[in-house]
This record gives sequence, structure tokens and C-alpha cells, in this order.
Amino acid sequence: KDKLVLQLKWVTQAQFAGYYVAKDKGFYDAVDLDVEIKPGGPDIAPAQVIAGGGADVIIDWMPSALASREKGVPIVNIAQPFKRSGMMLTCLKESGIKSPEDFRGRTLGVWFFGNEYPFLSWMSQLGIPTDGSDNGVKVLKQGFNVDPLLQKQADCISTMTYNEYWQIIDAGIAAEDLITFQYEDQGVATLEDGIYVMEADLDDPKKVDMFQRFVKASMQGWNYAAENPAEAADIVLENDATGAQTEKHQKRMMGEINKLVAGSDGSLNVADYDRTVKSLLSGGSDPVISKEPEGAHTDKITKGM
Amino acid sequence: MNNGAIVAATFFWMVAWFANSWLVKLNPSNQVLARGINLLIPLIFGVTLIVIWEGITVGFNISPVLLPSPSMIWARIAASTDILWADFTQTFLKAVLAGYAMGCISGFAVAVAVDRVPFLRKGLLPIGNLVAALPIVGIAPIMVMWFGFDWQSKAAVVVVMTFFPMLVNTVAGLAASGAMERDLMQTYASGYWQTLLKLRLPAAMPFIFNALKINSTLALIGAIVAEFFGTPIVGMGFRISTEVGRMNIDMVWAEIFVAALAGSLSYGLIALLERAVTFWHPSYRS
Amino acid sequence: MAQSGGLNRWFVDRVLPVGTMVVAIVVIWYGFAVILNAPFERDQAARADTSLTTMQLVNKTLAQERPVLPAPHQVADEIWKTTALKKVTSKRSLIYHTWITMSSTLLGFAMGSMLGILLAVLIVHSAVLDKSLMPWVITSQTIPILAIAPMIIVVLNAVGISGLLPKAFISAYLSFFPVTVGMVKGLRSPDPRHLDLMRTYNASNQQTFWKLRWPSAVPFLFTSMKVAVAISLVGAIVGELPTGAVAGLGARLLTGSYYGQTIQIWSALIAAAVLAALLVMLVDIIARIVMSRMGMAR
Amino acid sequence: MSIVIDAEGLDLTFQTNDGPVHALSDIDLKVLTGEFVSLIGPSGCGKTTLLRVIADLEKPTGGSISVNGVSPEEARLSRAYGYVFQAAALYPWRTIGGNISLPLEVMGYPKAERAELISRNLDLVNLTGFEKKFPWQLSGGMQQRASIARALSFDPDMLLMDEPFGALDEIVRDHLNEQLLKLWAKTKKTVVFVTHSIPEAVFLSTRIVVMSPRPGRIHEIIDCELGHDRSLDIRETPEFLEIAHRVREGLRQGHSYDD
Amino acid sequence: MSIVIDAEGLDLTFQTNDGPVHALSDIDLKVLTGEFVSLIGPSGCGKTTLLRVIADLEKPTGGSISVNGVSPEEARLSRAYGYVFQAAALYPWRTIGGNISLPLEVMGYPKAERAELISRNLDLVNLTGFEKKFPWQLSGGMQQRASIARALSFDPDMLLMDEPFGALDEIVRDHLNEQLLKLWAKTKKTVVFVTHSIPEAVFLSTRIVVMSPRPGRIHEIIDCELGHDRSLDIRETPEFLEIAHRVREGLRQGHSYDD
Ligand SMILES: Nc1ncnc2c1ncn2[C@@H]1O[C@H](COP(=O)(O)OP(=O)(O)OP(=O)(O)O)[C@@H](O)[C@H]1O
Ligand SMILES: Nc1ncnc2c1ncn2[C@@H]1O[C@H](COP(=O)(O)OP(=O)(O)OP(=O)(O)O)[C@@H](O)[C@H]1O
Ligand SMILES: Cc1ncc(C[n+]2csc(CCO)c2C)c(N)n1
Ligand SMILES: [Mg+2]
Ligand SMILES: [Mg+2]
Repeated sequence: KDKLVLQLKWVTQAQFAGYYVAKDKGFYDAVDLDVEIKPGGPDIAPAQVIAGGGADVIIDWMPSALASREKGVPIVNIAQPFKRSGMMLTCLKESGIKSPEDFRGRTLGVWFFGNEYPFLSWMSQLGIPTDGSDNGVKVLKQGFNVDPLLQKQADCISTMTYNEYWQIIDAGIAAEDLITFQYEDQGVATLEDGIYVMEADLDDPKKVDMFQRFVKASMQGWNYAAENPAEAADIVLENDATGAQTEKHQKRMMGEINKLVAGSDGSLNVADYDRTVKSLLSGGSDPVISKEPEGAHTDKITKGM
Repeated sequence: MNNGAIVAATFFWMVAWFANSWLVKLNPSNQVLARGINLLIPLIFGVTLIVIWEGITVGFNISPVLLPSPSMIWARIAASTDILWADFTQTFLKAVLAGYAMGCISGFAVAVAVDRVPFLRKGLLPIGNLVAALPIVGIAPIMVMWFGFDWQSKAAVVVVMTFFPMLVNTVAGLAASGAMERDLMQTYASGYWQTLLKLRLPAAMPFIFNALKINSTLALIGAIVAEFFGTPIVGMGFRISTEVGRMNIDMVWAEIFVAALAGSLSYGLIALLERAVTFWHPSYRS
Repeated sequence: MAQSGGLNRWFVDRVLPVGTMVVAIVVIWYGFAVILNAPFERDQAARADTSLTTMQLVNKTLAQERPVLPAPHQVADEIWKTTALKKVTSKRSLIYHTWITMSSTLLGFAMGSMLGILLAVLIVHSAVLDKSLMPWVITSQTIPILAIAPMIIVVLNAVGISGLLPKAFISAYLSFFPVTVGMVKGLRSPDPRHLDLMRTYNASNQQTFWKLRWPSAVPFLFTSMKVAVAISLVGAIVGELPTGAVAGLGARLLTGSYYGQTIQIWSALIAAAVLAALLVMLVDIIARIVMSRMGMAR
Repeated sequence: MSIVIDAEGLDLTFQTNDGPVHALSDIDLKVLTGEFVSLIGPSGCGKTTLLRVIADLEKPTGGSISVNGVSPEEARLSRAYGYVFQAAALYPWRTIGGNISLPLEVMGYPKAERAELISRNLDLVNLTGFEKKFPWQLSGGMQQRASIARALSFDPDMLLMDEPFGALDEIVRDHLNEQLLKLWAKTKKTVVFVTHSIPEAVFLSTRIVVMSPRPGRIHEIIDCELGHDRSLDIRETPEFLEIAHRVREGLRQGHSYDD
Repeated sequence: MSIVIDAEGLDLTFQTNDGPVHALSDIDLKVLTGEFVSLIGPSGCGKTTLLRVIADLEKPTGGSISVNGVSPEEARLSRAYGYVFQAAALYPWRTIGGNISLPLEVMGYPKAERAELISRNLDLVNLTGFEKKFPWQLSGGMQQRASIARALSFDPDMLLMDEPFGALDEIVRDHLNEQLLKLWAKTKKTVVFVTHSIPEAVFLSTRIVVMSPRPGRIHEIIDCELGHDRSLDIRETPEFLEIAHRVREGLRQGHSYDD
């Protein structure tokens, strides 16, 4: 059996259900893989982990993956299970914000640590400065939860359709009291959870074969999760070592995640890729990446499936 | 692998070690010279560490994403002084100084208040020691929730971290004056405040400075770590946590360098102040 | 008689004041819980177009699901549910997480103490190291450990070290410092006459170390170990964050924070405080036993 | 001559962890104005405790005592005495001048008067010129003289001295004994003086109180009328040796060799 | 009788921050086997320094010295002497027995022999039965006796004692002086003894070396032939007083009252 280490981008939750399902349901075993799944966290940079040899495969968002690649970590997208983006800005209705133009002069909560790129390129496309100047927005580095909105420390905060949004709802604020701006709807969506490996590993036929088996089994896992969301959520809960996740939340998250994965066979849609790159390059004076990346994705793995 | 760099670093290390061994034995009678040597020796040692670091990163071709070489870090420092300064202003000049002052002063004030009531003293000290051992990672998110995103919440974390060491040390210090000295004040029919001012506070100074020194390093670490849990987009902690995600590890080390420099300088400054104020303490008399 | 006198004194000197203080803290805590949680309830009432009596407001603020500051009984209830009512092997058991954290604390504490002692021995025996090392030992503590913790973990990972050890390393990094400082003091504490005495016996360096320096450093060692064990716990908790925050009190703090579960954060904090108290007490008890064996407890 | 200290049936028991310690038992003692009374006795016999009771640093558990006709506490509050400890007990963070100034500050003397008193008292103990030095820059003998100057600075009528020269070497001690005697003759203060040394007690005192331990009590009071004008040489006179012998005998009778 | 210590023109200068301190200057001293030589002099005159030079704890900067005919270092390495400090300097974490055993352990005596030596030496200083006690459970006088037992345990031919009874009260001190004298008469060891006390020096010694300070030098050497069989009472004999007087005069001449 071949050993393979997978570094996730965030903590164990339904966002990564496909991989946990594949492991628990024996899909990895079936293709002779012994996969170790390492949960991520707020200060785990998957690109750094793979550069340090701590993982063979990582899950990352494309903006940060491309930025890392430019910084000299040669990672390559080999598969893209997430078709759609789940990121959005969520505001309280009472703040009076109705459209992105109303952001000016407001305080917005944004995730950093490489997750700020989609936001920054959106703002630069809107022509809204983020440097704190008068007609721009005031940006806060948002912590890991929705408190800034509940405490009214920010007018809008970043949320994922599958996670933080529901925490706001759970906190007792009705959906009618909220207004959301999905990146997908604003036409600035960038690709989220994709599977990345080191470029050099792709020259090794043995590794390539391993990756193929991995992606295949993982997609099998995602399909299973789509068909059996309740069981998949249970599997995730099972694997959560912190014991902090709740069943209600994970079941709901599973449903939302399935919406994002729907329509993906694992292969990267080149049009989506180009759109993401264009969005990242158009950042005005401060683009996320400075030049068109080369060799940042390959269909070498998915086309053989 | 670049063997030249490793060999060069090893050679430098050996030369530096001999230089230091020689300097230690020198023991000059000239005061200024002696003080200079006492500064030079750790400096040579530090430079040696940096040279070895450079030798290893270059020699073993370590990826800069994992550990950048000192020369790269230095280049980054030189190129980003404006960002470093802005971060320093936000974190050190605002959060740390404000929090440090408030934490130390309030710890001191509470200690003096508590000192009059033995019951309070006995009750507070064990609890104080406990709270002092609480991890900042637990306190920081709470403070951000309570005091907002800007430096005030960082200052609050610093206050929590510095308050108890000051409290505990001051209380111990106020008890440190000798029985004989206190009896002496009694024979003068001296009042509480006179005894406090003329005997117990001076005698407590070594303890108070101990807390000031501990707190000077704690405060900086506390403010930086608190920034991991929500900040405006400036500050040393913000930069560190953000640039790791962006694979700009050299920038991270640049901030760490600034932090270590600021921390060591404040520590040194307080140590100098301590020497001036507690000049009478046996540890400073030659 | 001496026995009951001792017990009585223990009660009057320790239990009573500390207990009173705890009660006072709990009362203040309730007050703040009401004050801090009230704005949200008022907002909710405003959204629902109702108004609340003070009694209702107070009741609601003390029973929120996601309070800004949970009420003490909420935390107590959570602790009870996650300790007594869960199997200790369950991932939802606070005892399980406390155990995880404690194991890396103890390992880190052991490594930190060892390193601290080693450095102190080197510093005391070598003039070169004394002058060159000490300032850097202080500088090492001005580096924000949480900042480099992720990198330490990645680098250790790269050389194939993972699991308990990386967390323990961070814990050791924080805890060696007080031990070094205390031990340098301790190893230098023998009366010069005692050192001279060893010289008149023509004792070797080793004999002087084991028969004189080491025993006279023991009280200093224990004093600094009490500080170090508490710091080790902080280090272990900090170390849990960049290792994927999979389990342990640090992970509970963090995941509590992700999902806005303030009650979980506070119960983890309390568990950390209790663990710290127990560990310090343990070191203290060992210290007492050793010292009285050595005839130094009076 | 009036009675300055009047103790009758004085008792003091300390409550300690290992039970009560009977530090003073049935002490009767009267000290008159201008007397120089020494307390001598083996370690632990209660000399310090008795002195502390007089100074109101310890409350007796039985018997009665008056100082200057009032209670020790009232006497303390009216600053009736200066107290000199075994170790000089100078504050290391104050200069010699600052140390002598301490009681004056506490008692609210104006600045100009303080300066005047400091220099006068420094002169009295032969320390002129050392005002700006710190205690640790002086020898033990000089420190002890400074602490005597401090006790004298506010001109109390009575001096209580607890082994003030115990830590000094014999020559320096002889020298200070001579100076103390001169000072006493000049200022006519009442002195209660604790010592371990027989020659010192005989040389200085008008009366010697020999104490014995467990419980601490007065074994014997020996008169010592060698005149006010003594020089160190009298220590080889038969009168001196006679008294010294009596003191030694008294001490030996009260002593138990259980160590 | 042979010469045990032979110092000629001994000089020792300490280099300190405030310039050189001339601790010993031109010391000539011969000590014969079985003698009891006391060093007396005011504080800072170099008594301790001289003793430390003999013990090879300090290197002279000039002159020559031999101990048992060899250099002090060789003498130390051959464990020629036992050293007793002012305060007992017992290790608080060792029992009395453990303390006496310390030099034996360092010198590699087998266990059985150690036990034997410990009990013999405890007996010698009248401490049988206290072997298992810790130092702080004993009185000062008993501690000092234990420290003498420790110095005697490996049976050195010479005892170097630096104010061993300085911290004790007069009665206890008298008592220990008597015991030390008996011990010396019994064991015939050579003793070099530092003291501040004139009666102690006269009572114990066969010769008294009076030293004077700045620079530390020998002012006078006084013979003291009161016979080996002295009791405390001889202190009131004219011979005793005569010698004491001479010592005092010597001390006074050499003393400068600048402190
Ligand atoms: N605060 C105290 N608490 C308990 N016992 C005490 C206290 N002070 C003194 N004692 C005991 O009272 C007895 C008399 O002590 P005191 O200090 O008066 O003796 P002393 O004659 O001055 O002895 P020394 O010559 O050693 O100074 C001793 O047994 C001592 O242990
Ligand atoms: N290690 C040292 N470094 C510098 N000066 C020293 C040192 N040891 C002693 N001295 C100085 O040498 C002189 C003689 O000191 P020594 O200790 O021999 O005197 P002493 O006669 O034993 O005095 P005491 O009676 O106070 O013990 C003193 O002036 C002392 O300050
Ligand atoms: C420091 C940090 N902040 C935010 C994210 C964003 N993020 C990426 S995936 C995910 C899960 C959604 O619940 C979230 C929040 C991150 N990775 N790291
Ligand atoms: Mg006393
Ligand atoms: Mg000496």
C-alpha cells in the first residue's frame, strides 16, 4: 500500500467530507492507498507544509495557491472538486447597505492568511480603495468567527455559504435581517478548494499513478457524500478529534457543500481557471499575481481517469 | 548542497570561540574597557549564531519558504522600513506601552491596597498566580470581542498579562523589609504611609523591578499574539500571521527581528533603570 | 492537637480567604454577564418589536446560547456535562482533552527543565558561555513564540518529527527560561566558605558539583520549576494551535472560537486554570517531600 | 532622680507552633534617670524581649510596666527613647546623612533644622565628612556609630541599645565603649544596654542585671559603682575584676549546659 | 620538634576595582609541631588571608612559604590540614553524621571506615547520639563542635581555625575553649587559630601573633607559656593578666582609629 499525506486547509468539517468519506468507506483502500488526513487551522499554510515535505497533497484555494507558486513554491492544481465559490460578504440590513457601492466608508471584516485575495481583487475591480482612504472601505482582519457582526464591530463580514452564515442565523438573527453578496453572483468568484501537488512529483510516474488513484477515490467519496449527506456528516463528526462540531451544523454544511461540488467530475474547467487568473491579475496597482502563471494546472491526472 | 558555506561558517565559529575565550581571560583593570568587552562577547556570540544560520540555509539549500537566510531577512528589513515602522507604531507604541503602563500601575495600586488587608492578600495571591498562568490564546479572542479590533483590545490583553506579575511581586516586595527595619519605624511612632513611603516601598523596589522586567517581554508577546485574533490591517502580529499565509517568510522574520530588538531593548532599558534605582542592593555593589 | 491546629490554620489562612475571593469573583462575573449580554437581547427585542422587563432581561442574558460572557452556572453546567457525563475516552470529554494537553505539558516540562539545567551548568562552569549565552537566553524570550510555532512545526515535520514532540518542543522553549535563571542562581548559591571547604579536601570539580553545588541548587530548582510547569502548560496549549488543533485544551479554545461557542471557551479556560493549579501543586508536593528528605524543610 | 522605667511582675509568653515559650517571667526592675543599666545573660534568656517590652514593640502578657510614668505605648508615641539595634539597621538606599534624617522627617522637623541636627550628631559620633556616603561604604564600627547618631538625633531622654557592638571586633568595641561612656556622661541620658560581654557590661554600667533562661528571669542585680570617669585601664584594677567575677559567677549559676 | 609552617617575607596584594589592597606584607613566621599559635589583630589586618595562604586557598604574591616542608599546594593535595570556619559552615542538607562523612567521601574512604571514623569523632567532641540530627536542630555551640569533628575526621596533623567561636556567646565560648584545649593536649596536633578575643588567645595559645593592618603585617609575637594544663580560672591569675595586657598594648599600638 502506498502512503500518502493530505493536508487540509481548515479544521475537520463537512467542507472536506469527500476525503473523510473516501477514507472511512474504504475507497482509498480499494485503490491501495493509505491516506493520512491532517486537519488544517488558522495558522497552517498548506503550501508551506507541502514545501517542507510534511504532505504529499494539499487542499488550497486557487488565489493563494497561485500566489504561493509565484513566491517559489511550485505547486500545481491536479483536480478541482469545488465547482462554485461559497464565499460571500454578509451585512446586517439595518446598516443600510444595499449594493457594493454602499461599501464605501464602511468597515468590512475580511479573512487574511491568503484568503484575502478574492476580496482584494473584487474591491479593485469596483475601484474601491482598501488602504483606509476616505472614500474607501475600512478593512478589519476578521477572527475566526462571526462575532464582529453580532457585536456590530463591522458592518459586513466574510462568511462561507456553508458555515459562518449559518452561525449568524443560529445566533438568533433572522435571514430577513441580513443581506448577502455572493462572490459568485458578483461575477468575481475565484476557484476554491482544489487539489494541489508539487510540480516535481509530476515527473515521477509512480507518484502520478498514486495521485490518479487518490483523485479518483476522492471523487468517489464526494459522490457518495452527495448521495448520502446525513451519513457523510456523521463520518465527519466521527473524525473530528476536537469534539466541538455539532450534528445539526455539519448536516446543514454538508448540504451546502454538495451544492458547491455539484457538477464537478474532479477535472479543472479551464474557463474557470482563466476567469480566476484574470480576476487576480486585474488588481490595479496591487494585483495578487504579477504575471500570467505557467504550468499552474495540469490535466495529466484527471484525463487518465 | 554548498559545502563552501558550511565550511566557512564552521571556521568562523571556531575563530569566534577562540576570540571569546581570549577576551574572557583578558580581565582588564580599566572600567570602560571591561564594560566594552562584556558587550563584545555576547555580540560575537550572536554574530556567530547568525553566520551559522546563514551557512546552514545557504549550505543545505533550505527553501526560503521554510527558513530564509539572515541576508534575505536583512534585505527585507531594509526594503520595508515604512511597513515595519507602521506596524511597530500600532503594536508597540500604542498597544504595548498603553497596556504595560496600565497593567503595571494597576497591579501596583491593587497590591498596595491589598497589602493593608491580610485577608485579601491571602485570598488574591493564589488566584493571581493562577490567572497569570492562563494562556493568552484563550484571553485574546475574548478581549477582541469586548474591546473591539483596534489596539485597545491588545492593550487589554497586555493589561491582563502584566497585572498579576506586578501584583504578586509588589505584595512580596512590600513584605520584604526586615522586621528590625519595621520596628525602627515603630520606635519613631511612624504612621502607615510614612512607613510605606520611607521603608517598605524602597525595600520593595528590587521585586517591583523584577515584575517590570518580566512584564516587558510578556507585554510585547501578548500584544502580538492578540493580533492573531482580529485587528485592523496593520500591526506586527497582523503582519506575521498574514505574511505566513502569503509565503513571505522573510517579512515574518523581519517582524520577529523588530520584536526581539524592541523586547531586548526595553528589557535592557529597565535593567539600567533598575541599576540606577536599586543601586544600593547587594547584587549591584562591587 | 498540633494536627487540628494545623488544619485550622490551613482553613483560616488558605481556604477561607481564597474561597471568599472566589465567591466575590463569581458575583462580579454574574454582574458583567448581565451587562455584556444585555445589548444583544435589547436588539433582539427591538427587532421583534417587544419590550422586556428587567427581570426578563436578566433571565435572558444568563441563558444565552452564544453569550458574550457566559454566566458561571452555564460554564459549570458545561464542565459537568463534558466531564462527569462523558466517557473519558470520548472526544467530547473535557477530561480527554485535558489529558492530551497534560501529556505534552509534562513532556515539554521535562525537556525544558532538562535544557534549563544543562544551560545553567554550562553557564556556571564556563566563563565564555556565561558572558555570551545569558543575553541571548533573555532575547530568546522576546520572540513571539506563537508567531514561529507554525514554522517550527513545519520544519520539524520536514525532518520527520510529528505528534506529541513538536508541541512539547514549544512548551520546552517557553519553560526552560525560568529554570535556567533559577539554576544559575542556585548553582552559584553555595557559600564561598563551602566552596573553600571542598578545596581544602582537594575535591574534584565533579565532587564539588554533586556534593555541594547541586544540593544547594535544589531549592532554587523547585522554585523555578513551579513557574516553569505553569508556563509549560501555556506552551502546550499554544503548540496545539499550529498542529491542526486536533485535540487538547488549546483545540477546544480555538474550535470554540470558530463556532462562537463562548461557553466552551470558558470551560476550557477554567480547565486550563485547574490543570495549572494541580500541576503547580504537584511540583510543590514533590518539592516538599524532597526537601524534607534532604532535611531542608524546617 | 525619678523613676524612668518601672516594671513589676512582668510576664511574657509567646504562643508558638510548638507550644508556649516563656520568654519573661516575673521581672521586677526600676531604672532611675541618668542610670546606665546593662542586661546580660546567655542567649535566649529574654534580654531582647525585655528591651522590646520597654520600647512597646512587644506587649507583656502579665504584670505592669510604666515608662516615664505612662504606658510604654504612650511613651513611644511621645518619642521618649531612641533605639539602637545589634546590626546597624541603616537603610542602604539612604546616605548616612539621610539615615540620620529619617526619624526627623517622620517627626516632621523642618528642613533647615534637620540639616543642623544631622551635622551636630555626626560630629558627636566623629563622622563629620561622611554625610554623603552610603552605609555599605563604611566599616562596621562607623555604621554602628551612625546608627547611634540616628537614635540621638531627635534628642530623646532615654537610649535603648540591643547589643549595639556585638558584631564588632574587640579593639573597635573598646574604642566605641569609651566614646559611649563619654557621650553618656555629657548628655546625662538614661541608657538600657543589652550585651553578651562581661567586660563591656562592667565597664559601662552603673547597674548590671544578670538574667537566666527558661523561663527568662532576673537572676541577680549587681551594682557597679566605678565612678563616671572611667578609662579603659580600669579593666585591670581589682575592683573591676571583682565585679566581673561576680557577674561571671552569676551567669554560670543561671546557665545550663544542655548544648 | 620540626618546623611545620615556614613563611619568609610573605607578601600578598589583592587587585581590586579601587586599586591594590596590600593584605599581607613581609610576614615571617615559623610554627613548630604541636604548637598552638593564635593570630590576633583588628578587622582587616590579614589574619584570614594569612590562614588562607597556609591552606593554599590564596596564592602569595611575594616571599616564600612551606608547609610540612613542601609547598602549600602539595600540602593541600596531601590533605595535611583540617580547616574550621567562623560559622560552622555545615551543609544544611546533610545530617551531622553526613557532614562529618563529607571529607571522608571526597577522599575515598570505604564505607565501613567512614562509619567508624564518624562515631569516633562525634565522641571526641561529645556529640554521640546526634549523628542523625540536621545542623539546624542543634545549638550554635553544638554545630561548632560538629564542624571541628568534621575537620578532625580524616586525622590531619594540623588544624587551621578561623574564628571558630566568634559567633557564640561568652559562656558557651568559654566552655568550648576548655574542650578545645583538652583536645589539643590529647591529640598533640599543631593548631593555627584566628581570633579577635584577647582572653581567648591568651587562654589557648603557646604563642600569640599580634598583627596590624594597612598593610597587614606582624606587629609582635608574644610567648604564652602557661603550661598545657590550664583551667578557666587561670584567667584571673596575674600571669594571665600580664600577657593579656601585653597583647592589648600590642594591639593598640598597631591600631589606627580611622574607622
Ligand atoms: N516573636 C517571637 N515568637 C516566639 N518566640 C520568641 C519570639 N521572640 C523571642 N522568642 C523566644 O523568646 C526567648 C527569649 O528571646 P530573646 O530574643 O529575648 O533572647 P535574648 O536574650 O535576646 O537572646 P540573644 O542573646 O540570642 O539575642 C527565646 O527562647 C526566643 O526563642
Ligand atoms: N578576595 C579579596 N579581594 C580583595 N580584597 C580582599 C580579599 N580578601 C580580603 N581582602 C582584603 O584584604 C584585607 C585583609 O582581609 P582579611 O579577611 O584577611 O582580614 P581579617 O584580619 O581576617 O579581618 P576580620 O577580622 O574582619 O576577619 C582586607 O582589607 C580585605 O578587605
Ligand atoms: C486564518 C484563516 N481565516 C479564514 C480562513 C478562511 N477559511 C477558509 S476555509 C474556511 C472554512 C469555512 O468555515 C475558512 C473560514 C482560513 N482558512 N484561515
Ligand atoms: Mg537578643
Ligand atoms: Mg577574617
